[in-house]
Amino acid sequence: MDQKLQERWGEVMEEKKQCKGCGGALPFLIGFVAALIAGWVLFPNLLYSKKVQPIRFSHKIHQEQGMECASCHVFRDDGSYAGLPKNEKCQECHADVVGSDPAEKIYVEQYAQKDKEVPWLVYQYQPDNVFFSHKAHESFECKECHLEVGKMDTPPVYYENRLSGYSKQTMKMWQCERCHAENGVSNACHVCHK
Amino acid sequence: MKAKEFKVTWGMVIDLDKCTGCGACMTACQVENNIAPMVDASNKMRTLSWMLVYELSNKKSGAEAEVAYLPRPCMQCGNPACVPVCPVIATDKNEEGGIVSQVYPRCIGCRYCMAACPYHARYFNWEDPIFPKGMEKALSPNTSARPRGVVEKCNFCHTRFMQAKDKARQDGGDPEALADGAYMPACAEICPTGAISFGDVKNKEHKVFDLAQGKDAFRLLEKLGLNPQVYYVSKREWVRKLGDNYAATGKPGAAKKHS
Amino acid sequence: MDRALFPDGVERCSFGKFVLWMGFVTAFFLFGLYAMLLIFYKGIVVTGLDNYFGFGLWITFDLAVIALGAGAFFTGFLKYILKIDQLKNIINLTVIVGFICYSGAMLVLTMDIGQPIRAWFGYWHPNVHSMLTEVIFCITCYCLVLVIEFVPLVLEQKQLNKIPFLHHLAHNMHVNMALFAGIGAFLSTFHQGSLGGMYGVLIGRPYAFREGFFIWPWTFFLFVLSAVGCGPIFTVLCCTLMEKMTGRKLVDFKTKALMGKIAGTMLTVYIFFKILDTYAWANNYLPSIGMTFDQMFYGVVYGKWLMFTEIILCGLVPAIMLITPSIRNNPTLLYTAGILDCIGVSLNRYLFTVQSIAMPILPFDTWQVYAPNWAEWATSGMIVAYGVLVMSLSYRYLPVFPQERGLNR
Amino acid sequence: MGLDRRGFVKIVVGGVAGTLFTPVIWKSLDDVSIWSQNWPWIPRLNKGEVKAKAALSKLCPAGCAVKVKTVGGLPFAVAGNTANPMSKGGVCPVCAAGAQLMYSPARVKSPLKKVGEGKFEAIKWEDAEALLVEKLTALKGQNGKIAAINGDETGTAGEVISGLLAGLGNSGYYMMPGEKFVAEKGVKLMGGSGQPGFDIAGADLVLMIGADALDSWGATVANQKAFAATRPTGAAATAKFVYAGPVLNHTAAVSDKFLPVPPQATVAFALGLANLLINDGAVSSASDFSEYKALAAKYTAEEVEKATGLKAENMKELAAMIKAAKAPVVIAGASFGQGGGALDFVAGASLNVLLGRVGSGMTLLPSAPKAVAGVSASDKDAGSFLADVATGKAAPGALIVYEANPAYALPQADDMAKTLGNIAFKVSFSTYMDETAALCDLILPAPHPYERFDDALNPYGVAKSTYLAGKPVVKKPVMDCKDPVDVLLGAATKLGLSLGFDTYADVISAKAKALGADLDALTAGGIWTGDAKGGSLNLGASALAKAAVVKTDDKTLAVAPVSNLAFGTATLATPPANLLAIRETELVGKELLVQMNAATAKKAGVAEGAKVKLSAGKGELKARVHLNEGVAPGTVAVLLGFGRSAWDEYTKGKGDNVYKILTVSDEAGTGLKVWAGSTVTVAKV
Repeated sequence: MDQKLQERWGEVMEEKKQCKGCGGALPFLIGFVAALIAGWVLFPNLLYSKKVQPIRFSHKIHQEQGMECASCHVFRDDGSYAGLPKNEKCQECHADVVGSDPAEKIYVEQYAQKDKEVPWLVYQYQPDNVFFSHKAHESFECKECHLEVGKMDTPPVYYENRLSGYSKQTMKMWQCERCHAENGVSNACHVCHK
Repeated sequence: MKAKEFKVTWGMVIDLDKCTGCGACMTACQVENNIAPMVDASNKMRTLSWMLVYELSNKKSGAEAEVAYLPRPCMQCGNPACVPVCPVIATDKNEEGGIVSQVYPRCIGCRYCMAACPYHARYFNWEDPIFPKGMEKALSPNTSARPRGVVEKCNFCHTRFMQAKDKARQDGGDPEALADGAYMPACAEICPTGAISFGDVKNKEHKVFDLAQGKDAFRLLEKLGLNPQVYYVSKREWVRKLGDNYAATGKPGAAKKHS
Repeated sequence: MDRALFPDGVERCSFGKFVLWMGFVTAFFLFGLYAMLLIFYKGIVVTGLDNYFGFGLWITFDLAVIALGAGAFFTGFLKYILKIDQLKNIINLTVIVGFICYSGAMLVLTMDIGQPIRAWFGYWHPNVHSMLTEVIFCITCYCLVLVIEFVPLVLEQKQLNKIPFLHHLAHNMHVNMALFAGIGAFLSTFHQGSLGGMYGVLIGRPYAFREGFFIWPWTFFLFVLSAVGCGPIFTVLCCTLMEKMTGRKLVDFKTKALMGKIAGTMLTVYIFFKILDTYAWANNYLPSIGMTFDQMFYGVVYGKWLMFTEIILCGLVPAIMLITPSIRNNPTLLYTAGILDCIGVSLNRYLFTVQSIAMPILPFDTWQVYAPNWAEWATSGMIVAYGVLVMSLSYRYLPVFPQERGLNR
Repeated sequence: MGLDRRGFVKIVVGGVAGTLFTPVIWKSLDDVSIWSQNWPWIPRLNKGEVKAKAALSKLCPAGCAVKVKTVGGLPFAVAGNTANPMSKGGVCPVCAAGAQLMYSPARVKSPLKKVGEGKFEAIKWEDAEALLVEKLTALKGQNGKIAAINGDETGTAGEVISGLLAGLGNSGYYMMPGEKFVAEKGVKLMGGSGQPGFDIAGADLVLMIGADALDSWGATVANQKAFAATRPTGAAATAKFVYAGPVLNHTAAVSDKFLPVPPQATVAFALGLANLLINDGAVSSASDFSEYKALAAKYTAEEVEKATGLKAENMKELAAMIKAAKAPVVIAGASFGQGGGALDFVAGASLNVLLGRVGSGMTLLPSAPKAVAGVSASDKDAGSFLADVATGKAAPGALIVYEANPAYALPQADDMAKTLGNIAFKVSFSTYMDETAALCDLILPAPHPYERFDDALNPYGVAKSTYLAGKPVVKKPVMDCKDPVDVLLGAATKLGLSLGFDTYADVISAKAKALGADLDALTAGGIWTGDAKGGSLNLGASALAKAAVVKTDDKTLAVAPVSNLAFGTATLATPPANLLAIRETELVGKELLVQMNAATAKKAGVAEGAKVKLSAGKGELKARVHLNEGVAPGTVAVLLGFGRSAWDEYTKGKGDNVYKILTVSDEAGTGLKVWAGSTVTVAKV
């Protein structure tokens, strides 16, 4: 038994010697760095699929017409928030093509006149189990939570999480909770869930 | 765990002498909260019935026979048996108004809360919500649809509470001090005989304030010390007696609180 | 043909016979497996559980096996902490039994919850006020401890042990076993208690609710005591069963009797407090909420006889038998007492689980009867089969019983 | 230097270590858990603005004025219309399920043509209408060849149908037998005319004999509101309610007193009460008072106890209550809203005459102006008609069924269905695939109340002339359906006769104009009310004198069908959202539980849970027994609305249909077909 052990031990020592060549920690580092690159660079690209809005809507142009966020994104009488405007609203101006922008033409011809609502992509999509009151958050600037699209001529790319189906910008629960905590607002479940 | 105190305490006062047992409250509840229709719904051992109307009888016959109907929502106990037992904080009683919450995406479905609740107010989703083709177009926007395997219960139509607060904000009112009637659960709203009154039992402006203290008012299983926020009213003594346990001696036990 | 794998100097049945036996048990295992997959696919709607009985056979089974598996931590505690050296003869077995019971219980729990994918929420979003959280924590941690205690035993398998690294590993683990035994004892005491606490805190269930000390209802302590009061003797019963099946002596009777003495002592303490507790509950608590002792029972299915069987026939009687040397030292009587003991404790778990929720609390409600259906039985059976398989393999290939060579020379 | 095993291991270890410092594992775990919280096969909620639109929900017989809640235009819930003085914000359990009923699996999705036993094929509307016209053209002008059955008592559609028939030279326009029908006959017997009404709101004592006024009789919600107004929570009640009927039903549950009266003993009970009142000094100026007095005198305490099982003191107590009341009113009706004899009505109504409450407590509604020229209300009932068809007295070649379900909701239902099946061409205008539609050769899907114009004039029971009208809530129907009246009007034009309208909407606005009501106000959820004319009535003594004396025998039990509005109506099977309301003491699995009290069960030799077969005439009903002390002696109570053979998975084949065991008899004196209080034999199986 001891004899055998001795021999095995010898072999082990042998291997150690041979291995001097493949430089101690180097391979480890290679693996480590490779993983970091994969994790931080490749993974996000794999995780999200890119989508573009059905129409190149330019907030910039509309703002230049002197419009406020609230001229289209309005509160209803019951205090609920209309969110993205429907055709009804857009057609107040765009019943027919009024400008030269091809995007407008597309809207008018393919949606407004066909009385078809535009399937806008919502950057801050929240699931059914979340109740969010814009009214309660009225005092904040839109851009504190939303992408600052106001000045954009082309709406930003929409990143959809392949696993959860949420938008990349969807606010996570911990973010809501942190802000509530900082502002001394209750974090009870039903404050946000339904 | 010490029971939490609230400035606003949403409570229900149900007049059992007015309830005809028609079932409109159950229907309204099922509609408001997106409970899928159940094929064998008379088997109450597998149904989801956030609001359930019990039939009480005085066990007499002929011209002496009497029955009463008792609608049973969640009692929203002041000292809930279900909240402290939940291992994953899927339910809490933390918000102004004292409504006991239930969060479906958090619940793991261990059913410990069901074992804890003596009112059978908590229900387990035995199956995924299957609506007949097309009926999902008639889903209410007020309650998210639950997958199978989670526990759910009445929450006084909490989304209506949130909506009432938004309305108040819109009209420049105080969302923390809603007027009587500004917030009504579906069952209270639809009841054709107005047997269900709803409001803040701590607010003198609300009619439930007095009703809850009326001489014929009582609560279910008061002696267990769960301190429910749902009150019942009946002029019939046999009905009131059926609201709580009485020792075989007929003498009520000492009103003893455990918390 | 697999002789080379046997522990040194012991005899085992022929490979063919062994395969036959394993096949027989595997059949049960597979049937249970089918039921389990069905449950994961369709949800627990396929079981006999319903709105009244959220807890049923599964929870009862869990609580029972965890109590019976308590032999592991308590014996370990006595062996490594209190240094009762004689227990080394059976300590390995207690570890294996414990491991089987706990891993099995955890498997059942994942089936039992409605959303198995969210099982880990117990750690991610723990509610520190919930006894169940404590149970989830301790059981999983303690199961790991049992794995650690089991590993060296596996490594000591004749062939594996030839590999020096594993040999040394096993050795070193043995050296530090006292530490794990300590941790195990701590964890176990707590979750055994928490399991009791789970029921004790049910303020809405008069049958189970108990006042207590600080945050712990009396049931907390009663469950710990009852567990250690039956765990050791259950191991003895397992051992004896194996001896009967294999026809070989595995542990000397002195050790068994000692285990019996240990269990008996704890059981006596337990039953003393259990009777006190029951008396106080019936005469103090129940009247305080306007209920009577009689209201707690119904017909035959939920009759008083259950409680008397639990406390007197399967509690007091075995306790007396086990602490009386003359009785304890008679094998037949020792085993009889052991069986009664285990039945009693399992019955206790059943009553706390089923009777307390079968009882109508709303005065206008009625008693409900619960019957587990095939899916629950099959899956529970699967756990038992799983245990038998693990035990068979261990017995055949691992040096579980240090005394075996001597006793069968 | 190549990469050997050891180096490889190092790289892997490094890779793993590195991964721990990237979001890969943690982010994936998080997202997977999120996925598990929003499984793709769980339905998503609808988004959009929430509105409440006024609608007339004619799902219940009386019709509820409601607000339909919509999200993004899709109806999802129903709330009461507080502005409407009739429903005052209340909703009945059936109308509460309205939104979901729009998508009921039982809805007829498109016109269907029968192509064999129980087989239908979907056809286009123009083909369907062509077929209808073709069949009618063939039989045009031959009286008796075309018949129509109308199940809608209140809608103006009836006028169009009878107008069409008249135009086609046919007089075969029949109503499904409702209470209104019987009551009007009764009023005639008392020397008056018109539809009777009852002022519950204005009464301080309401005695309901049979009439389940607080759950399924008359304008249920209005009645419930009137009741509620007298019962302020936490304060003293301002009116007394007494229910005398065969079953301790929902109405009895909230009444101050319940008196168990077997269904066949109504007359005895009423006249027994009259006797006590007269002995207490009640007098009436009615011409036939002396005759009435003499008749009532026959109903002594003993007689009443023999017929009803009620003790003398119960009756005395009741008489005293009535005497003490300032404004008592007596409502008589069959406990399930139909089939009652005119005499049952007269007996109850005569008490109002005796108490001098005609014109105040009990009113008579003036006949309303018609929208369609030259039509008269029908006084012929579908039951007698089908009986004639069965015996060959009538031989129609074509039958139009509108909002009616005769194959299910007439006594000896199976026979009725068979008879119906023998008619050469049957067309059903129905929203749902009901038992009758399933028998028809052509099914023309009617819209759901939220998809159509409709109106309701004088729902039975209202104290004043009342008119409601509603317009569609949704832009377009969810199924391929057309308004039946529009279809009939179109057919009329093709048949070369003009009724003066193109659409039902036109008809309704004409009706509103005729009544002097503002249609826009009505469709916005308003109401039009006219006044009630008093009119003098006699006590109907001569008719009552002919009342058959109750025969009691030990072998049979009186059957009391119990109507529970939540479980649906003759024309509507239990809505999916109402299934929860069914108790485990009413239906177990697919087995109906019939209710009787312990004494009756003992007499019939059955016990709790026993499987029984109730049979009468050619019909039989299978069920289990449930003991219920709230059922009158010698009576077996059976819930209505079960035993559906069509409809959907939620209702089909559940329980059994009590209509099958109801037997028709000719009422002594009036010759009216009655089936309230019919008897059955009970056998164990």
